[in-house]
Amino acid sequence: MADLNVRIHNLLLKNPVMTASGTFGYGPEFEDFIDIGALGGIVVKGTTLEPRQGNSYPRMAETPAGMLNAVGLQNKGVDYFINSIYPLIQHYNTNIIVNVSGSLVEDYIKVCEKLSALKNIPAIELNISCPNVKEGGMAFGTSCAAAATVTKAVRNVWPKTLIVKLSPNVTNIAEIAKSVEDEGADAVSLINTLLGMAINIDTRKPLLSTVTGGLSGPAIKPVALRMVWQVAKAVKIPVVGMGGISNAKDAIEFLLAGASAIQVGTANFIDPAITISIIKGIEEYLDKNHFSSVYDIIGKLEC
Amino acid sequence: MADLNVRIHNLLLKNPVMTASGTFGYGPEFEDFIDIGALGGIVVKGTTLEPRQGNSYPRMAETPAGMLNAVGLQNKGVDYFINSIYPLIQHYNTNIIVNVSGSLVEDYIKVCEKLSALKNIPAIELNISCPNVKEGGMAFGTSCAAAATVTKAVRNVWPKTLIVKLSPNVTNIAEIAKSVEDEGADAVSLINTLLGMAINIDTRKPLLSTVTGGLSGPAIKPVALRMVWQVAKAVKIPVVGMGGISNAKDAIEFLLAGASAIQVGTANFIDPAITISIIKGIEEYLDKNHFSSVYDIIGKLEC
Amino acid sequence: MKKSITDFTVLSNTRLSSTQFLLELSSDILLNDVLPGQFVNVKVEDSPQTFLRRPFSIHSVDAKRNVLFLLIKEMGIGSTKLASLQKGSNLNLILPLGNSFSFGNVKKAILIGGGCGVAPLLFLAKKLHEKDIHCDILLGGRSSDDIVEVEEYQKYGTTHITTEDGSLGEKGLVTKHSIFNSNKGWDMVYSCGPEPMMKSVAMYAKQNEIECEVSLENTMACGIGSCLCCVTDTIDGNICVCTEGPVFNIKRLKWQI
Amino acid sequence: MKKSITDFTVLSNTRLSSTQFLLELSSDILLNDVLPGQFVNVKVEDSPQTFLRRPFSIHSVDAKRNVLFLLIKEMGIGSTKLASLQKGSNLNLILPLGNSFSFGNVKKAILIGGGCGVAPLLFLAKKLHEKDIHCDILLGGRSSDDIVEVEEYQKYGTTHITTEDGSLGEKGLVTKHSIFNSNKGWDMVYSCGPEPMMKSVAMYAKQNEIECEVSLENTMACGIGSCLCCVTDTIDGNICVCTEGPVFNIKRLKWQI
Ligand SMILES: Cc1cc2nc3c(=O)[nH]c(=O)nc-3n(C[C@H](O)[C@H](O)[C@H](O)COP(=O)(O)OP(=O)(O)OC[C@H]3O[C@@H](n4cnc5c(N)ncnc54)[C@H](O)[C@@H]3O)c2cc1C
Ligand SMILES: Cc1cc2nc3c(=O)[nH]c(=O)nc-3n(C[C@H](O)[C@H](O)[C@H](O)COP(=O)(O)OP(=O)(O)OC[C@H]3O[C@@H](n4cnc5c(N)ncnc54)[C@H](O)[C@@H]3O)c2cc1C
Ligand SMILES: Cc1cc2nc3c(=O)[nH]c(=O)nc-3n(C[C@H](O)[C@H](O)[C@H](O)COP(=O)(O)O)c2cc1C
Ligand SMILES: Cc1cc2nc3c(=O)[nH]c(=O)nc-3n(C[C@H](O)[C@H](O)[C@H](O)COP(=O)(O)O)c2cc1C
Ligand code: FES
Ligand code: FES
Repeated sequence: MADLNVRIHNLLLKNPVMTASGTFGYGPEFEDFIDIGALGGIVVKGTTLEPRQGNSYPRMAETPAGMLNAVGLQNKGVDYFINSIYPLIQHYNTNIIVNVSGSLVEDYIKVCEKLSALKNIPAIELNISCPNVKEGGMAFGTSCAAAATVTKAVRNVWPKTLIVKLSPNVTNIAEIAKSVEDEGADAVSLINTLLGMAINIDTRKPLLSTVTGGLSGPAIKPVALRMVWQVAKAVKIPVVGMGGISNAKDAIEFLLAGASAIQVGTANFIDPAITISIIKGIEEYLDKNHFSSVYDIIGKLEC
Repeated sequence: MADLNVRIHNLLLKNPVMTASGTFGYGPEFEDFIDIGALGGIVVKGTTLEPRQGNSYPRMAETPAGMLNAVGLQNKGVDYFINSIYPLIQHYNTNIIVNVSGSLVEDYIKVCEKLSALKNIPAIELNISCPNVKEGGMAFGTSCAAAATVTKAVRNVWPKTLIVKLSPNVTNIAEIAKSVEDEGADAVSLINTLLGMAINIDTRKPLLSTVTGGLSGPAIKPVALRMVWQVAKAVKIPVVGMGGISNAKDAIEFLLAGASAIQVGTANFIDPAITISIIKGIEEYLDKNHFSSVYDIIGKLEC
Repeated sequence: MKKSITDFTVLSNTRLSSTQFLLELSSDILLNDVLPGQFVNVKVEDSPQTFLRRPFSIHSVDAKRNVLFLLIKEMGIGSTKLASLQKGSNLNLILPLGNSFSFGNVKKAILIGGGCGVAPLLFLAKKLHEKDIHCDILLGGRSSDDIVEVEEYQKYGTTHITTEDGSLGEKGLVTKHSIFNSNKGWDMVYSCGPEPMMKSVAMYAKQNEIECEVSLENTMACGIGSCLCCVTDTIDGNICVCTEGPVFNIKRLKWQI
Repeated sequence: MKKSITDFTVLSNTRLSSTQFLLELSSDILLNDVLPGQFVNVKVEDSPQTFLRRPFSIHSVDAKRNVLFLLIKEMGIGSTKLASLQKGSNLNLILPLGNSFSFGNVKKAILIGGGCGVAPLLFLAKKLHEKDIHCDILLGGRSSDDIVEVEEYQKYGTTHITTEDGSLGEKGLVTKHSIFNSNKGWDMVYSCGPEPMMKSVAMYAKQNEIECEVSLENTMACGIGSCLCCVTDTIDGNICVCTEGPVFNIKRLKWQI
């Protein structure tokens, strides 16, 4: 049986399959369906300094092979996470990664300072790419300078593994990746959602309260895979790939393109046990093709 | 019965439905299926100064609700178009628009100069957004300065209607649209394909000979619609919308978002008569909702 | 009851009206602990335009036969696809989801359903009946075509009907039914149906100081509380309809009534 | 013959081997002018992962009954979906597409098919037979399971079989069949099947200075010459397999043989 362990900086994952922020709650939502401990890691919901109510309903629209969301970082804030959520999940036999979101650099810093006290949070994923909040969010992820600034600021206060999550809504994602690598990011994860929109032609109104929202699911997979490939060629730090991954085949494509680990997002909604099937499928693929380790396929695309 | 006429600068269209470049050949390919004269316009294949062989096979990969292509502007050059194609199609009772592509500004200029002699070519669509050619192509479409330069140069030699076709692979498409508007573009059309990729996990090779290619079809519709909405708000010139339009509902969404006309691309491959159904569907929608003209819905999204 | 992703077999698919049909489903998992008001999230197979699952209320459970019923109205692509399911075919469900109607201290209740919103009320009526809670059941629709399974409801309570066109029962909106002319001493109103209808029901309940629970049908992506797409605005802020609902006491909602 | 988008009815769907099945299809349009080597582009309904149409050769036409046959091998999602088509169901085809095999001056031909590549050869054999052109037919496969409809071919020519595992006919690759030991005076070789097989057939034809036509199966998006996705490299540059092919004289291809 092939060795599925991968390493993202100091983070050791028992397999390369994690869950994507905002699609897996905090974990308990999935306990009836899977053994959370079987996952390489879970990335919890976007967490901000203050509680946020998110956007108004409707926040979701189905699209061809995908969906738009406009949740807008609804969460009860970092203090609530620390006091009420963390105690419930800290025992998980997997890596718990907090997705840190914000509108101001100071907010990111404060959240990270608070989280650094938690023993069982070995890494954060810095979300500089949320398309669903008015100020900040994606803005940080669409210019090299802004991405560098927030990465640098967070690096100063966060000694553990720092993953920066990139926005796909840019001309040159590899450049952004390089600028956060230069400021000390230990890894990058991509892609967040593509900015999209849908209209109800009967009411002549947008389907989302916010007009535009984030597109996720299989529809975006080709774009995500291309970006992961471009970024993996451009940086030396590990890349965590995501975007539309719905089965083991998809996951393997991302690994071949250069991702050291992958995250599963929207697919959890359709099959809450999909992550387990994906782990099994990767293992079977490696065995069938006589690879002894998942590293035998990471970045091994021939082109 | 509602009035379907729309105007794109000096171009009068009997209805807002055109075909997208590279997906409708030159027209004759569809004569067995539809009356070409029923369309608002057709945009013929990307035409370059010199003949181009395009990229090697394989050039196509199916993806969730979409496809990737890497045709790479295969065409026999502008002279062949003028001498051998134009005579066959000039009688069409519709607007024939030539999609002009190139790698150098001088090439664009020369192609336009040659085309300007053709009486029945009332407009060109300047393709500054092809993702499938090595130099030039998309590069022009991903920076405001380059987009402005090529638009300005072509404007000098092309007095008839000038539509500039934008690339979606950018951080801020509205800015690019404004910069071509400033240089005299009479309209913008969008979106061209999103840059994507797919991998065959058995051979561990890319599915396209060029590794990456252009993603089209329903998968990209939410992104295209969002960009059309953003651009329509930003510019005063008409916007031609496209990207994944597969039925009348989709087309109406683009009109509501601000497109004065739309183009149908990939959907032609699945149903070569789809354009006619779309025209009928728009008409039915207008009648059902008691609109007397398609202008009653163009840009009339309530948000 | 633990949630699960379970393949059910279609035992029967019965057309009840021009737009409604009844699916009878069975599987291995025990349905004893399913509560009225809970729902399932259905995977629509072979449907290129149906990406996400589709939520449907549990219409009824036959605990003896361990069989589950869904009452579905053809609204779009997914539900129309389900309408063509053949006996013996497979249907993948995530269940049971959501909270349930509460009936701890209820003595006399009225159940008001409109259109396909009646779906969860049959199961509720059955449970109330089991607990010897007397209930009036008021079914409304646009026309007689919308009113289905009246005999079923009659088993569990006094059943009244209104239709907007008067083709069955009284003519008019449910909230104008003559049953409201005299106070029947209800201490609970349960309602499910189109939002405008539920709002007028809620208004009636509020004015008459009767407890009122409504079942919401917000669009959902996951159904299990992990996406936060299905929120409704409450006095506690935006909360998920799929986990803290679909049943809400109207006091908790921020409805302008 | 004018191309059209036509709904056909499935008259029968017959399983021929573990992976192959035969669809018998009928519609209103007249099939008299369909040519051997042409193909159809099929819309696979109810298949979420099949976005584009799927091309299949015209396996045969029964002109009298105006019926069309497709011989299909289960390769992936689309073809597997088609395998489950029931009698009476609907199938949307664009047809007829592509060029055809040429047989103007042919006197004696050999038809060599491998795997499901045999599909267009039955129709070709039939046409050659109608024109009194004598033909040898050589069918190859990995095992006997791949070899189907032998009796059909026998109606139109002398039929020979090879399988790689020897489970039917001679053992080995088609190009090693004993029929090639003596020169049978063929003035045309037609071939369809996996590319490596067609290449060895082409090599044989070239060495023996026999005309040779092969039918290619490049992946296609439109099938009507409008997307330029299906090109093959020829002495005239990249040209579309769907319009200038699928049948090519090997002289035109740039195969390294
Ligand atoms: C908790 C819950 C319980 C439900 N119980 C039932 C039930 O028992 N029986 C039943 O028939 N339906 C029920 N519904 C509604 C049902 O989920 C939708 O009708 C169904 O998802 C429509 O899917 P579709 O693919 O047929 O329609 P689509 O093609 O997706 O949509 C068709 C039309 O219906 C509208 N629509 C889609 N979903 C909803 C929704 N949730 N609410 C209002 N409008 C919608 C769309 O905007 C569109 O106009 C319930 C919904 C929820 C959230
Ligand atoms: C002109 C033409 C005529 C054809 N005639 C026949 C025929 O008569 N009978 C028949 O069974 N098949 C024929 N084919 C091949 C047939 O089109 C494919 O097998 C089919 O499209 C596969 O679809 P799928 O959804 O089942 O497989 P997918 O799920 O799309 O793919 C499954 C696997 O098959 C491979 N594949 C897909 N398409 C092709 C292709 N065109 N060539 C080689 N490999 C492919 C994929 O790479 C993948 O590995 C023909 C193809 C062409 C172009
Ligand atoms: C409902 C929803 C909520 C999300 N919330 C967050 C979030 O809070 N923080 C974040 O970084 N990404 C968020 N995302 C983006 C996902 O983590 C992921 O990057 C994206 O959905 C692409 O992956 P997928 O196609 O597998 O879903 C969210 C996505 C969805 C669908
Ligand atoms: C096979 C193919 C070839 C294309 N060739 C061109 C081209 O030559 N010039 C161009 O401007 N756009 C070209 N496009 C892009 C389309 O015109 C259109 O912008 C894009 O496909 C999005 O629309 P759709 O989703 O409706 O296909 C091509 C698209 C496809 C699929
Ligand atoms: S539907 Fe996902 S949280 Fe309710
Ligand atoms: S498949 Fe489109 S040109 Fe051949």
